[in-house]
Amino acid sequence: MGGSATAVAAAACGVPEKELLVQAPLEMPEDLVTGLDNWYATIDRQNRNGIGIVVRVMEGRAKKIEGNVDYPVNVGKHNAIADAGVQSLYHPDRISAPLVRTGERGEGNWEEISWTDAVSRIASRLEGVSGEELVLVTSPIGGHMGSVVNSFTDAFGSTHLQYEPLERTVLQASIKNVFGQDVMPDFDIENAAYVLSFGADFLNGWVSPVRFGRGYGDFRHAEGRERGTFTHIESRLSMTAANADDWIYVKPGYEGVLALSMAKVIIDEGLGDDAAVASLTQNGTNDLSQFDPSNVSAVSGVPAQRIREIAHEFATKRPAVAIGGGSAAAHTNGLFNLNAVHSLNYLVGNVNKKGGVIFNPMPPIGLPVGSRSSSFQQMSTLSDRMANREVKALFVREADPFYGMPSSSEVRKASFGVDLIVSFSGQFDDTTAMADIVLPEHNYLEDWGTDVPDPGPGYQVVGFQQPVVRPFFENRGGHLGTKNFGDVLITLGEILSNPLSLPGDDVKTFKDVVEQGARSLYGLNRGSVKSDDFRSFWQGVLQRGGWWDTGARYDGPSPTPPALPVSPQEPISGSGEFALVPFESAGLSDGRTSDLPWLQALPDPISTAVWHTWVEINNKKAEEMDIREGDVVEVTSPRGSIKALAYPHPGISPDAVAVPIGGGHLGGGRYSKERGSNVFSILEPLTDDKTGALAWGATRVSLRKTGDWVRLSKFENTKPDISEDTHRKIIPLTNG
Amino acid sequence: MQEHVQLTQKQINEDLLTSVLGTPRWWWPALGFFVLVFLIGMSAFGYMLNQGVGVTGLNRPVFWGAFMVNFVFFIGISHAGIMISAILRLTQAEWRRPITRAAEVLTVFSLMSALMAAPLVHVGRPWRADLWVFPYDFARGVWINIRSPFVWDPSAVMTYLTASTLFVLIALIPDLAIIRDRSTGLKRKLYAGMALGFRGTPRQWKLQTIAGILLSALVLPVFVSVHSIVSWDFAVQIGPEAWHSTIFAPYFIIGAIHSGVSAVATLMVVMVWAWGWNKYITPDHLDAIARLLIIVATAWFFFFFLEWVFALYTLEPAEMAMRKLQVFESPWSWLFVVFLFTAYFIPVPMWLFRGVRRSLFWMFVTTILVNVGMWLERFLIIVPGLMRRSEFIFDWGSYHPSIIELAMVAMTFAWVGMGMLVFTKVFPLIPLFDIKEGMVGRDEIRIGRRIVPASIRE
Amino acid sequence: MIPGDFQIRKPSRIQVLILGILGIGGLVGAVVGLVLGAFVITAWLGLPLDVFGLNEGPEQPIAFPHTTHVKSLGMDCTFCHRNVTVGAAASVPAVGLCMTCHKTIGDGNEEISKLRDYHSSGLPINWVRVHRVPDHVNFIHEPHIRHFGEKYGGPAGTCQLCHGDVGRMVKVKQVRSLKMGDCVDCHKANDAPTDCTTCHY
Amino acid sequence: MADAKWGMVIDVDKCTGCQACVVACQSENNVPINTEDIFNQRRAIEWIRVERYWEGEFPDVKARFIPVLCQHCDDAPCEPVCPVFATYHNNEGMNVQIYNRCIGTRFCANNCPYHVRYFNFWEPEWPDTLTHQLNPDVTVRSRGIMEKCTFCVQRIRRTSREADRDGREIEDGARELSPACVNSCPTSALVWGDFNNKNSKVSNLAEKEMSHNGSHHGRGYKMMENLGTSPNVIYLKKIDKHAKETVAHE
Repeated sequence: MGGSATAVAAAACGVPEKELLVQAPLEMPEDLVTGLDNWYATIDRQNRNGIGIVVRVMEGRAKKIEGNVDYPVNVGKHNAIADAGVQSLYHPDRISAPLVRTGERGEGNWEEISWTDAVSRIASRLEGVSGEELVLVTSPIGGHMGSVVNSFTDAFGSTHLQYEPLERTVLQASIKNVFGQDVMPDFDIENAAYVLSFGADFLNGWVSPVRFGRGYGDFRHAEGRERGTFTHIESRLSMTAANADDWIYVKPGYEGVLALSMAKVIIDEGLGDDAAVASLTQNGTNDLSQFDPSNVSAVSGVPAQRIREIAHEFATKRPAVAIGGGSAAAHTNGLFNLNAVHSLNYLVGNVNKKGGVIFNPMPPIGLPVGSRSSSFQQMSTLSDRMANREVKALFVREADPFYGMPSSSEVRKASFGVDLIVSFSGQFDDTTAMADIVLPEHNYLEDWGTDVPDPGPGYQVVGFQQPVVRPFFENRGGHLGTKNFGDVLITLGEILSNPLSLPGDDVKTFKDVVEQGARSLYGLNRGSVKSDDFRSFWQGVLQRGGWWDTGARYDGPSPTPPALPVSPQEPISGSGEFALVPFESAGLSDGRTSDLPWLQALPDPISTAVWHTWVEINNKKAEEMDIREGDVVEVTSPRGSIKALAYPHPGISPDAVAVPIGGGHLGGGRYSKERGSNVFSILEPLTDDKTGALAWGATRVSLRKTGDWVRLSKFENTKPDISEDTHRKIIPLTNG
Repeated sequence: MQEHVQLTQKQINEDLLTSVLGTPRWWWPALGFFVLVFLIGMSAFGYMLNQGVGVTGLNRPVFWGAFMVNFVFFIGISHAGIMISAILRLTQAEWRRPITRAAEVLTVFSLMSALMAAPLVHVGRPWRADLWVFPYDFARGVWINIRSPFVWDPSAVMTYLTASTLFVLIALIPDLAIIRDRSTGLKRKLYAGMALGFRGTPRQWKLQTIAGILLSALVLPVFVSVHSIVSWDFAVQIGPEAWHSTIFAPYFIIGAIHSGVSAVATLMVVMVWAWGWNKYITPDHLDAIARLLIIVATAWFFFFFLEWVFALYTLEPAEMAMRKLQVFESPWSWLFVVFLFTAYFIPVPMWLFRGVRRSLFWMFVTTILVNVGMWLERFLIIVPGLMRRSEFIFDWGSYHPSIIELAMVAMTFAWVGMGMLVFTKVFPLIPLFDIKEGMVGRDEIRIGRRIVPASIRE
Repeated sequence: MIPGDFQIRKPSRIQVLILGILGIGGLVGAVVGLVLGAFVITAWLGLPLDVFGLNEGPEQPIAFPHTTHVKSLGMDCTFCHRNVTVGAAASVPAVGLCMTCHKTIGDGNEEISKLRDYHSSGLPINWVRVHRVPDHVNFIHEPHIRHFGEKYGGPAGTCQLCHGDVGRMVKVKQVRSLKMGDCVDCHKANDAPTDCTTCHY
Repeated sequence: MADAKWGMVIDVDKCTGCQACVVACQSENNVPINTEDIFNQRRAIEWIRVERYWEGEFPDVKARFIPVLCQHCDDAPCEPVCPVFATYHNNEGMNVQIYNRCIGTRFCANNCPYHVRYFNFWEPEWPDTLTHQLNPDVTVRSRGIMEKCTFCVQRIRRTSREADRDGREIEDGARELSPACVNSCPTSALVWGDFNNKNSKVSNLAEKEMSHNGSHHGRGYKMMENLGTSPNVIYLKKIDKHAKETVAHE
């Protein structure tokens, strides 16, 4: 009686009923102590380049993600995207069970089925499908998942495309051309005295922002070194450009000639390494005269004097490093640009040296590297094959080509030529929405795996991913819920009596594959974790989040500098008043993290805009065109048009406009669905002529005011004035 | 200067008790209107309790808006009562007689409105506002922070409310006795209780008069302190530019008197129009109050001018940015113009004309204008100050009140109207005994060749 | 004053006296009433039902006899409430722990058969909470046990400081108000920090 | 920890504006999700925010970033104005906000020259599943009260309690003690520690960079020092090789 009275009284005071109960569980797990937290090490999969993280787990729930102090790539640091991983784990729109399409494709009518049912349906549909007709599209996969996928494609003879919208094909080709390397080298910013970057937004989204951010911190101020100098050359004032000592505007696509012009200055003034100069110019046979700064100045828009100054600084402040990538690579002459930029490194003699370009060794135990992306050319071939009904089955995992490919509506149309589309996504992204069967995979915090960072820190590293929490949908029972992607592939192989060749006899599941991998590492008997028996090695690896061997460095031959690419290539681009510069905003990456509310609400560093797709335009130009902030502007390319809200600011050239990537998802859950516009959809399918990579920076567009006005949500003040710290009370400056 | 209209005491009783003993036809509709507005405001308040302060237009950094404006405004209005009653009583201004009670009652109800505006609807968690207003928290052992002007506020306002309520009650006693003797039944019993056995004996009269004078003297410091303290709500702040000014206390007090006395003038006109008390509130009275208003308004304008001098003298960039915003940027610029004209440049020159001073209509219009202007003045101090264009230009923001907020603002006005109406139904709004005393004081007799007052004041 | 304005008799002396006494008495009465009311309200906020003598502790899904376990068997509190020396919550024991003994002990007892039912069905027992602090209070058992443990020789002696002599309670009930004033007084008496962020953050 | 005086040193020259601190803070401290509407209403809550100021016009344009959080002033303007002591200075040098005491007069927010106090205009809402992420060590603030940076006091409490329990010393800069933003910052622009500990990183930086007896020999400054708030957050000036030296307090 007293109890109920208390309950009534408490209910009246608004105490939720659950707080009046204490559940005594059946059995208490050993490590679950109420109110105590544990930090488990694993690998972040939200960023394109995996970093080591530790996850705070309390009472079986992941609470907070922080950088893993031991992990060599990020040394305890992380970024906003990694931090938001907990939201992807507990996202309200996660798919909790296998789904089968009931209505027409793309209609969005689904029915839950059991795993066994789903897998057998796929198996029956796959009968009679030849290996060629089965295509696997995934994000670039490294580590053991990569080897499982490889053995699956081997077993079936099917094609495997590793797709990401902002592919690194050009960068990898350039690294191969210039340095002869198969894996990405590490740019050793922290020890460099001078950094010269062409288009690589390395502090924000390019390759491995956390690793470069860490380096940048030391580059600016660290014990026992002078403050480094950093010059950034790009067509838009990106976050990285904003942090440079000098931002130099270059016309999109002319980074290569600019770099060659600098090379010419260095060579002419005799500032470069003699051996490298001889090799680069083929003993003087290569004629660089056309790259005289006065000529280049006219085409690139950079004053000749500035070119000489920068070349001079670059050559004299050593160690210096030149980085090329990002928008510099995103033109039809992308490879030429990057080759020219990376060749500069030879002139200052920093190749495979501290403070320069440090080569990475091949990963141990034959693991695949994690960032071999397929080119856009291959993807559009796939699209054509789909349209021609040459593809019978399409497996998609962690990739969203129907969102990220230019003219995605055509790709989506082409998908009607495919009999069976299976998506392994745990979230209704644009591609999953077109699937026939959805087999939701575990969130990365619930899953096993390994990762080979690319670029690595200069030595061999294998990161280990372990489930830090039990699968969230576990309570739905074994027949529903989520599963590991590798396990599904293994099961499929078994059912179709095409078993995958797994390393070892009693290796049955993906976890076993990972454990077997650890066994091989244990067999190497070197590196960060050493122990007498495998059990404690395994525990050590999981505790520290991975295995690495600081001694295992690149020991191949020093490359000879290739000849400078002296025949200049003009970037090809369409017509239109403005060059379109798509860019990664701080949170949304290439669109893969758009579904997380923290990242949607994360102010973009430059515009502080949130939740929208906006178009950055020069403030003077906007005034000319009578465009104010928040005006709905139609951005039209020959491939179509999108609407975006104008954001005029002074950090962009009057002949370019910039649009963030990540908006305009057709699926993806409540936080991203039909929010903003997809800039990929208006890109012209131009490619780099050597690598077939998408030239995503080569589209030209025109702007038109629609006359509508929508408030652009952003963190800075409401009026479109320019925020300026006039009295320097907020940010005082010093000249050092 | 006063005209001689001698009225018999019977006439006075009949005239002035009309509001209590009879009900004019407009009374119920008028009351209904105010109650309706009040109820709408209360439902808006209920909605706000349910949803949170988000339903207002407030934001970061404009954390204070219409509620605080209203609080300051009603504290300002409330200064009329003491100004008229205490100061004019002590200075023996004869023309105060018919308006003292109306002014005091206005004080009481506007103070209640002020309390409604600030601690009640202003705070984020009104249900915990007791921690602030009645902060005697034995259970937790945590007390109030006496360094905060927000702690001084309730004590000052409560003191003022107590004093003015006492004022009203003491002055009411003889009139209540009169009503008691003119009513029967339950009503008589109620009034008998309230009249506290007043029988008009000389001793009772003496006590009543002394109490009035004593209260007048004692309440004067409160009168000065209340609005000083309200001004310190702003003046102690270093955050918003242009608030931390030493001139604020006297500037606020004189501004309060300006708006308060204007409100009383408005009320006088309304009383004449509503009950036809033109024999009691004559053009002479309006003339007198308008002359007073000219002085008050000009004194206020001087302080307003001084505030600007202080700002322009230092030329602090942050403050100048805020001033620029206040004066040159839309919509503040035109609000500023409206404020200047309504609060000073229209009414004061008009009051210089005798015709305006003695006209019911024009006095009504000009005094209403003054209060529109004074409301805007507070708005222009609070909101642009908080927008803080100055240092953190990165996150300055604008503000406009939401409908819900305006409903609650209207509620506080309706409360005053409602209160006044109900009060007139229960009590006479013009003190009968005071008028009679005035009549007696006005009797003149001829002694020899000289005409002298018939009675000598105590 | 026109004649007849005030037509009331002068009250008699006795009337004045009665009125005076009534008035003063009423005032005093009101003050006393207010103070008493304040005390009752404070007490009610502290321990709602104790004021009316209704606090006998809530009915639990299994009538667990602390008397048997603590008083007769002399078990230590920390045997079941294990978390109390490490973390925030004292924690209730898992059903498995009970079953270590009750697999064999207590056949025929109705309550123990309930316990066994829970164990076999795999359902958790929903105990009714007796002591609860609001969400904005971070109460941690561990430092309290540590502090008083040093004083009173181990956790066993310290629990009753706040929870009363549970060993003698048939139904466990709350014996202290556990309101903020209660906490603060005790913190002051024991030289514990009284900074607000000790508990509120 | 009672003899500590917590404080932060922020190197503006290292801050890249990447916003990692913003999400780290929201994740650790149960900051409600800032929806589009909330941004439009200008009521977004970011205990630490990164401000961006422009300088110049294209092509000679600079965008400068600065993280702004509660400065935990020794003479905090917010503290004396709170009528109910919901905010006050504790003996660890922190300006603390007691949510359950707060009644929401918003006086403190007005008086904060740094605009770092945020008001809960609405009841915070999360979809059901996202509530699993909420940090149980931090109170979820209801509507109608102020909130602001706490220097992650919950971490200080938990770590010192567990250190006490296990009888160990806490090192300077221990990660489990440091605020979430400091741990996240990729460039280590944020350094946090105890100013009373003469060997701590922040003390060394303050010693090196702040002016002593009037001689200015470092980059250190306190934001809007002219207001006399004596913040416990030290900023290190941004280095711009083209800039003329400017002084923070005129």
